[in-house]
Amino acid sequence: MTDPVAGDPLVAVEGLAKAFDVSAPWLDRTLGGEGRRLLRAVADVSFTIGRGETFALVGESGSGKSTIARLVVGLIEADRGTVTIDGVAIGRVSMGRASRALKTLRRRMQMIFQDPFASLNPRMRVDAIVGEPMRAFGLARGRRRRERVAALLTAVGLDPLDGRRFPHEFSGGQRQRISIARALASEPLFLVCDEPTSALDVSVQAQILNLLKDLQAERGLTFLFISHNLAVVQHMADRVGVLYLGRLVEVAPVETVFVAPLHPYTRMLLDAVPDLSMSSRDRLRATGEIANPIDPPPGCAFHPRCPLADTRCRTEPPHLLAAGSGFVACHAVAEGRAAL
Amino acid sequence: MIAFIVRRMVQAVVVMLVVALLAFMMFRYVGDPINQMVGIDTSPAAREALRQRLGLDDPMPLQFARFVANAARGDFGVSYQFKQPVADLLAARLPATLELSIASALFALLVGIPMGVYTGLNRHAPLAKLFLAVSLVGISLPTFLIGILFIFVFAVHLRWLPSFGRGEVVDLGFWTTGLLTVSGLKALILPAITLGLFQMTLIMRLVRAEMLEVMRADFIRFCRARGLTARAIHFGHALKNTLVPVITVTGLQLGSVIAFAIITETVFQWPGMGLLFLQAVQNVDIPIMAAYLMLIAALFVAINLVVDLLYVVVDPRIRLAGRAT
Amino acid sequence: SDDTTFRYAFQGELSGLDPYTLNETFSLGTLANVYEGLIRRGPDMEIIPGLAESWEVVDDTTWRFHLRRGVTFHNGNPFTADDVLFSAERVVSEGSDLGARIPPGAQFVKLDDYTVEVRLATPNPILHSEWDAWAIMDKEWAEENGGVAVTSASAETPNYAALHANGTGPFKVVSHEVGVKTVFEANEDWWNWGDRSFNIDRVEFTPIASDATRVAALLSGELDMAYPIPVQDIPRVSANPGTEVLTGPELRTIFLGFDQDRDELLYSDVKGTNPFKDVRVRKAVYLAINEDAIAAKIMRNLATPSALMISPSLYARSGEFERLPYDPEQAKALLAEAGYPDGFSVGMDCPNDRYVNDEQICQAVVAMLAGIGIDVELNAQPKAKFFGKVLASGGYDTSFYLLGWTAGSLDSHHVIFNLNTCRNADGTEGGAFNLGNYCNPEVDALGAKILVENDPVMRDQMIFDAFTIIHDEVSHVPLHQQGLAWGKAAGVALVQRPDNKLLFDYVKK
Amino acid sequence: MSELPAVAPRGRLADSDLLAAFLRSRVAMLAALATLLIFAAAAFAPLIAPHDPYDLASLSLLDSLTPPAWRAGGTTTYLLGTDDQGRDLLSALLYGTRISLAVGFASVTFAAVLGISLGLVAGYVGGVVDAVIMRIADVQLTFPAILIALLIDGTVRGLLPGLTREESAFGVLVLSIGLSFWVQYARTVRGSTLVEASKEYVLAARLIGLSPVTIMARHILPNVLGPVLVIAAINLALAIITEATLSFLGVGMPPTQPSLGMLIRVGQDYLFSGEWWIIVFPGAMLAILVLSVNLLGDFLRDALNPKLR
Amino acid sequence: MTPVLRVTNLRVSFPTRRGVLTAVDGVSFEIAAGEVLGVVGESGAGKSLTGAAVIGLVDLPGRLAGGEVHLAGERIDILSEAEMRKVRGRRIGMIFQDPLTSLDPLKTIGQQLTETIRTHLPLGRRAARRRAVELLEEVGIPAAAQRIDAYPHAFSGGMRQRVVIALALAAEPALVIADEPTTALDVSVQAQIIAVLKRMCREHGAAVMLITHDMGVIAETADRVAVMYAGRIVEVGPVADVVRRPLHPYTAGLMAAIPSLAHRTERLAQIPGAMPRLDAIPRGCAFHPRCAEAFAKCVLARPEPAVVGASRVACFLHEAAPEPALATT
Ligand SMILES: Nc1ncnc2c1ncn2[C@@H]1O[C@H](COP(=O)(O)OP(=O)(O)OP(=O)(O)O)[C@@H](O)[C@H]1O
Ligand SMILES: Nc1ncnc2c1ncn2[C@@H]1O[C@H](COP(=O)(O)OP(=O)(O)OP(=O)(O)O)[C@@H](O)[C@H]1O
Ligand SMILES: [Mg+2]
Ligand SMILES: [Mg+2]
Repeated sequence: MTDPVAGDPLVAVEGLAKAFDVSAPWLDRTLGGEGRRLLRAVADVSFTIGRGETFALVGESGSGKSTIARLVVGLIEADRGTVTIDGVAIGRVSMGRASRALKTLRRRMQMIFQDPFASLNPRMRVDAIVGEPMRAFGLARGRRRRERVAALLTAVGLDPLDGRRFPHEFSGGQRQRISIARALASEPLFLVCDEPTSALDVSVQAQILNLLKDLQAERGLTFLFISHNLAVVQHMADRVGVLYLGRLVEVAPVETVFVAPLHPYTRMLLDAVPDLSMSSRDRLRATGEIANPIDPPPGCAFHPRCPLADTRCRTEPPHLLAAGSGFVACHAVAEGRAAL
Repeated sequence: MIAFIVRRMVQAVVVMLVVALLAFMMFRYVGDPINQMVGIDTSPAAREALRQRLGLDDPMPLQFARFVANAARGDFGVSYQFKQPVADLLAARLPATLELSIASALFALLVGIPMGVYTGLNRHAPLAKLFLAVSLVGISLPTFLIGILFIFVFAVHLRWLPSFGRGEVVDLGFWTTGLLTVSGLKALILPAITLGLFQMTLIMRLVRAEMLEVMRADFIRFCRARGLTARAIHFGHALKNTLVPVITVTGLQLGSVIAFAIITETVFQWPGMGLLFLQAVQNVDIPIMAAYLMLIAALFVAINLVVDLLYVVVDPRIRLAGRAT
Repeated sequence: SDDTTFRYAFQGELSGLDPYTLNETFSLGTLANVYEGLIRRGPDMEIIPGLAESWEVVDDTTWRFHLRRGVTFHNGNPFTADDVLFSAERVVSEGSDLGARIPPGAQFVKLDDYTVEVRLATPNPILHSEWDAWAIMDKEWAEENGGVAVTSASAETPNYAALHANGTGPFKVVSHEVGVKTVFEANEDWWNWGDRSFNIDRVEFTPIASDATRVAALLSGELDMAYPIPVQDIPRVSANPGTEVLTGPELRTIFLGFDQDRDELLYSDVKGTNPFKDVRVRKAVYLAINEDAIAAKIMRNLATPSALMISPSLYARSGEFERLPYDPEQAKALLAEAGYPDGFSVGMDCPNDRYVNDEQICQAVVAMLAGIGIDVELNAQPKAKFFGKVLASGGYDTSFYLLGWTAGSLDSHHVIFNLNTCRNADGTEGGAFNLGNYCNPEVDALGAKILVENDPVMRDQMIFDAFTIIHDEVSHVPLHQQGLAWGKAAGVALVQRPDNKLLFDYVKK
Repeated sequence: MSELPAVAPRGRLADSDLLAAFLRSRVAMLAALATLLIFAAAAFAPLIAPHDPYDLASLSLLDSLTPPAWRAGGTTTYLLGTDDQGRDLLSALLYGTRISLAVGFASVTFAAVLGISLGLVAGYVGGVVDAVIMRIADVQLTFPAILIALLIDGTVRGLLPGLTREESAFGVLVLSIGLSFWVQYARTVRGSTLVEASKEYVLAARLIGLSPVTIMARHILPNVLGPVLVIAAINLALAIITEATLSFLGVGMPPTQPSLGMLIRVGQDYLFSGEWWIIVFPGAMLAILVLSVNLLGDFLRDALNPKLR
Repeated sequence: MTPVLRVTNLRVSFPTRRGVLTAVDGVSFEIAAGEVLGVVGESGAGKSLTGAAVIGLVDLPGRLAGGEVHLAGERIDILSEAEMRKVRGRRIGMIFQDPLTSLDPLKTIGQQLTETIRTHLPLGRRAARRRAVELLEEVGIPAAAQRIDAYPHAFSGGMRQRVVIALALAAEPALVIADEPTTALDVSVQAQIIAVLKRMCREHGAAVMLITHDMGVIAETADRVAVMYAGRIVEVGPVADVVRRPLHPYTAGLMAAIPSLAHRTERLAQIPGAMPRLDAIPRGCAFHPRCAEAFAKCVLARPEPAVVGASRVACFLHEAAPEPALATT
């Protein structure tokens, strides 16, 4: 079930699933009489992203956000499902050998990572880091490359002379700018941002978020934006998908999600956010913690924490169904039990 | 748990097979055993006959299969030099080597751990620096030289301790021990220290490094923030946490202690397996060499198993998760 | 008991208790305290009666031995002619390493319980000279315990006789842990107990391979005796209060040998010809070696430079031979004359744990030969590997080597035959230890005659002739007889024989 | 969370932290000085040594056992005296150090190259490859250096009987010491590789389609070399000691090309005999060399460990 | 009434090769009984160090370079290590950021709890264990009696942080310093932990110093808030005042930079640049290079805190007000 998209989608994710094998070694398993232990990080996730759109994924730690990001750019291979970008299906990029179409495609999508300290090779100079994608894709060489690196550094708000320095000489915010410059070096259409600001201070976060927005406007970029910070998501996204234990529980335009959330989990999340405006809202108190993904609860995985859960929720997993302006996977919503 | 042990066992068997192959292959090509077995005026024809009787003419795979099958029964053949079953010879020498190795391992642990703890806790104390310096000197001289110097000083000059041998031993039937007599204990001191010195230094430095590391861990900060006494923090929390790597290294080291006993036993004429092995190497006594290698590997595997089990005792996290690498 | 216990150490170990298993000086010497032969040798190597009280040469090929009466083995069994016959058979049986001690075809005949006759195929004037070293075993004991067969070098399981000892000698074996410790105890029932010249009642032997440890143990008073003492440590041991060193000449001669067999040396840059076949080259090597320096510096004077390959004490006319002088200039001239003005290169094999300072000697030789342009590449190895390479079993794989030899029979024939007669390719005929196959039919002929000549003067002359040829042709380069150095506690008295055997029955403490 | 440059990148010498720490530590400077001097002496041995100890023709047995120049009977020709063959001890010492260092460096390099490659591959590729490499490492650990050396020495010379010690010793030593040391590198590098490979800069490199080999060589390798440097320093010391021990056991360098260990082995024979200089000088040289290298390794370890600053 | 904690002019510095770095510089504040003081600021502002200095746990080579710390009127910064040890845990409890690493992995939580309890309270083994179970129940650990013998690794992150709270409060300290107690946790868990912490402190009447960089948490939890920048408190005052009517340009910028759920803006306000490194703190007001309202004086002199309304603020824009006596006795 693909959700309807305004216009022509750039990215289409269909029935994506990924389980990690976290079993004990074979012999232990055999002797201990245990089966395989699979960690279902992502289960049956579908969404599309239109050109120039920002699609955001939110969810608690371990809900599968990063896994989806890596699946989408092909860093890991999906067990099931497809990712199509600009009409071309993605294989695993890491292991070489790809069709020409895929190769161009690969250059058209890039990723910005969470940790500004780990995402830059400490042994390389900044201009080498930023220039590397150009080198790898054979986009520019020599003087041309140096000029383009300088231009990119300027575009992200750094001095071209900074290129001669090493990453450790920069602050976190500046490093994130370098990451962005590197991501832009191959002239991508599609950027996956996995918690690009969660390691940054608020004052710097604002700088980066603004930069991303500016770049999107300038270059018509499409974003898959991942964050656990609802306020940031609200600020950045056009549409939002809410993840719980590897499943999308709600997908809707940003206004709907934050103004009239449907899924009890979305509501709980929103209510748990401490509020700067101190409006002392009426709140749905969060209880419990995210369940163990190796052994998720049957039925709706959220049911142990859900105030609306009934027997059906405990046994039958809900499907993502159209509701309001978006989609929700919740029996209570479908049955109209959820009072808004 | 059982699975864990079985897995170790399977690994052990593989290791042993590889070692067996190595032992067999390598020693198959060292020198000519026939020369060792006979006096120098034995005729070539007699030598050839001997070669045939020993099966040294058979194809390699056959010889290896025979070797493994025999080894599995604990039969390593008869020593070329001593005309006695190698198993008996080794069994007679094993107690000496084990007593020496364990004594030196104990020495290394009992001296190394406290010194490591001390130097780790008092990083800038003069005494700690002295310990470190002295320990460095200890690993900057080859073992054999240290042994010879010990003999020179403590046996020849001061005449405090014997220079060779095991002293009086008591035969318990299955085991001969030097631990029950005064002369046996005295004879143990120099070789055990010589052999243990290197490991002691290693353990001391390891404990120190671990201690420094652990003392910076968050949970130690939290202990201090809870007002626990220094003693409780250092010995109740920090030391215990340093033990996991110490156990690993000690386990590995005990294996090499037994191997390094070759040198110490040579210097002190300690009647253990190492001495037997070195003599065997010089005399190209293949059965002894092969059996010794297999025994070392077996001991090593056994020690590893014990280390793994100790982990489980020390570290509760492993009980559930299986051993993290 | 401590002051009547004699503790000593030797560099090697006693591998088994069967005196027939290994033909090696130390084993034979040690077991000689437990087992006795028909003859014995006295403190000066003189032949004296052993279990045979007397003997006579009946004719060229018949010897008669009169056995000592009233002798018992350690287990109490009486010693009789049956034991001699049994032992003689055992010595030549398969597995024995002493077979050569009894000439082929020799027959032992029991005349009565205390008389044995030996009938030979060919005359042998020195028949009994090696007979101190084949011991008499108790027939009943061996048969009862299953020790009849000799535990051969290759035996899969040692029999009773390899692990237990039952001789007639002055000492009994109390315990034997191979490679660790062997304990002996005085035998009060020894036939010569009344005239014994020892006062110890217990002997403990420990093998200590490391020189430094052995010397240290002696210096620290833990041992009553230790041997060998490395030559450089002799002053130290002598200077140490409470210890001293007994030195003396040993019978063994150290010499260098050349491959004179192959047409092209194995390890050399000379191709197509073998320079060592040219006597001028051999002589040049001889002249280039400063044996006096070796004896003084490496052997610390504990060596007797020798012109012959036999100890002067074993050959009366040794004094008539002289070493070639050290003369590198003449050596160079000879080399040039032989066609090697710039020298040549050759590989040298040398043991490094067999003889006194063997490797150092080789190194010195290498340096000295470098002086005349011969570039020697030294391959010094432990004896096991060395012998494996250079002996018949290794195909005489050597071009130039160092070796030591003791005339086992204490007679020159041993040297002439084993080291200097032509041999066949695999050493089964001729001088098996003539590694380089020096070959001169004249020497061979002389050797054959010497063996059967019963007239001492004639015999000595023939030996003289043979040695003269060997000397002139530089079949080998004799270096020296190495010295013996035994360290002992000052209060201990013992006899040092040139055969390097330690006899407990001369030990006084 | 910190905006500060957290950990200065490890191991860059230009990095002022390392240099400053070094300038502060008198011990480290002294050790470095000693190491440098010894290295230089070894490197320039042919230029500074008064005699050529390999020129056998120049040896005179009659000059052997000459005591050092300042002792009675000594001569200035042989400043530190001569050994049992009349070899100038000072020259032998210089050349011996050269050989010991050569063995040390060669075997450490061999071990490091082998260990680093295997560790990188094991850590980066993972799976069966990793399991196999690490099991081999386990087996390897069963055999300490001296056992391996005895094995290899025996095997090599058993297989190639014509080979003399002169020809084979160096290779055998390097092979056996190297083989017994590689595990440490492999384990360390594998560990760091696992950490580095999961870092996002490696993901970024994979994303632009670089080949695994390029990624390992260009991105991961430089970042895992820090700890390797420390291991290498300490291994160098250990290798020199091991070589000495092997010489003692009779499988070291040949006496005609004596290393420090061989000189000690020879000198050992003169421990009781009064010619103390034959053992004392090589022994002291070895101790100083190994101690200095160890001290430097220690210093590096502490200085490169950000947690101990 | 004497405040539970009064800190005056606290300075913490680190001697380094490049000179002495002052990481906390002239910090003064106080906390009354039952009060929650929030301390906010960007990373590296000196929040944690201030907390560590109060409890006497500044790691070497750092040291207290000046100022005084009074606990319930008693000066504690000059106590010996042995005396200080009795203060820690007993009178001041501390909670660290990461519950995963705060607990000794090799000891059961029961062992860690009873050990702490018995260090400070004269209880027997059994009594201490009973108390430990009670504490665990109090912080909301289900089936506490069974789970007390489990090892830390058997607990989830949120549960662990509850255990850490129980440990910090085991001896009923008068002051609790919580250093980012929820940063490592998810939002849904964070709310629960904050609730537990608040409830526990209220019930035990403890004063709380809540260190965090999350303005939202402060807004919901604290009574008063201190805003730190580059080692100094730039503004301290009642939460409502600071959040709604920030006085200091930095506070104002910070508030505007935080995206809010309540009102969506197209662009966030941003403060240019980043907080200076310790070794490069500008002269004058440390914030002036980033401050839109800076004027000449800001570059030259360092503003002292001045009382404005219920707040105190260190900014020349608010200099006018006369400085009252600091003490409120
Ligand atoms: N390589 C892997 N092997 C095993 N399990 C994995 C692996 N990568 C992720 N997981 C597990 O998959 C689940 C989803 O992980 P993922 O990183 O996608 O979560 P996330 O939503 O990004 O969380 P966070 O907010 O912490 O980054 C988690 O339970 C995680 O432990
Ligand atoms: N041991 C130390 N040596 C040198 N500087 C230190 C040390 N410990 C802390 N600092 C510095 O002191 C300053 C204040 O640190 P502190 O930990 O108090 O910051 P914080 O406000 O708690 O930051 P965060 O939000 O990252 O926890 C920082 O600049 C930090 O780098
Ligand atoms: Mg993630
Ligand atoms: Mg902090």
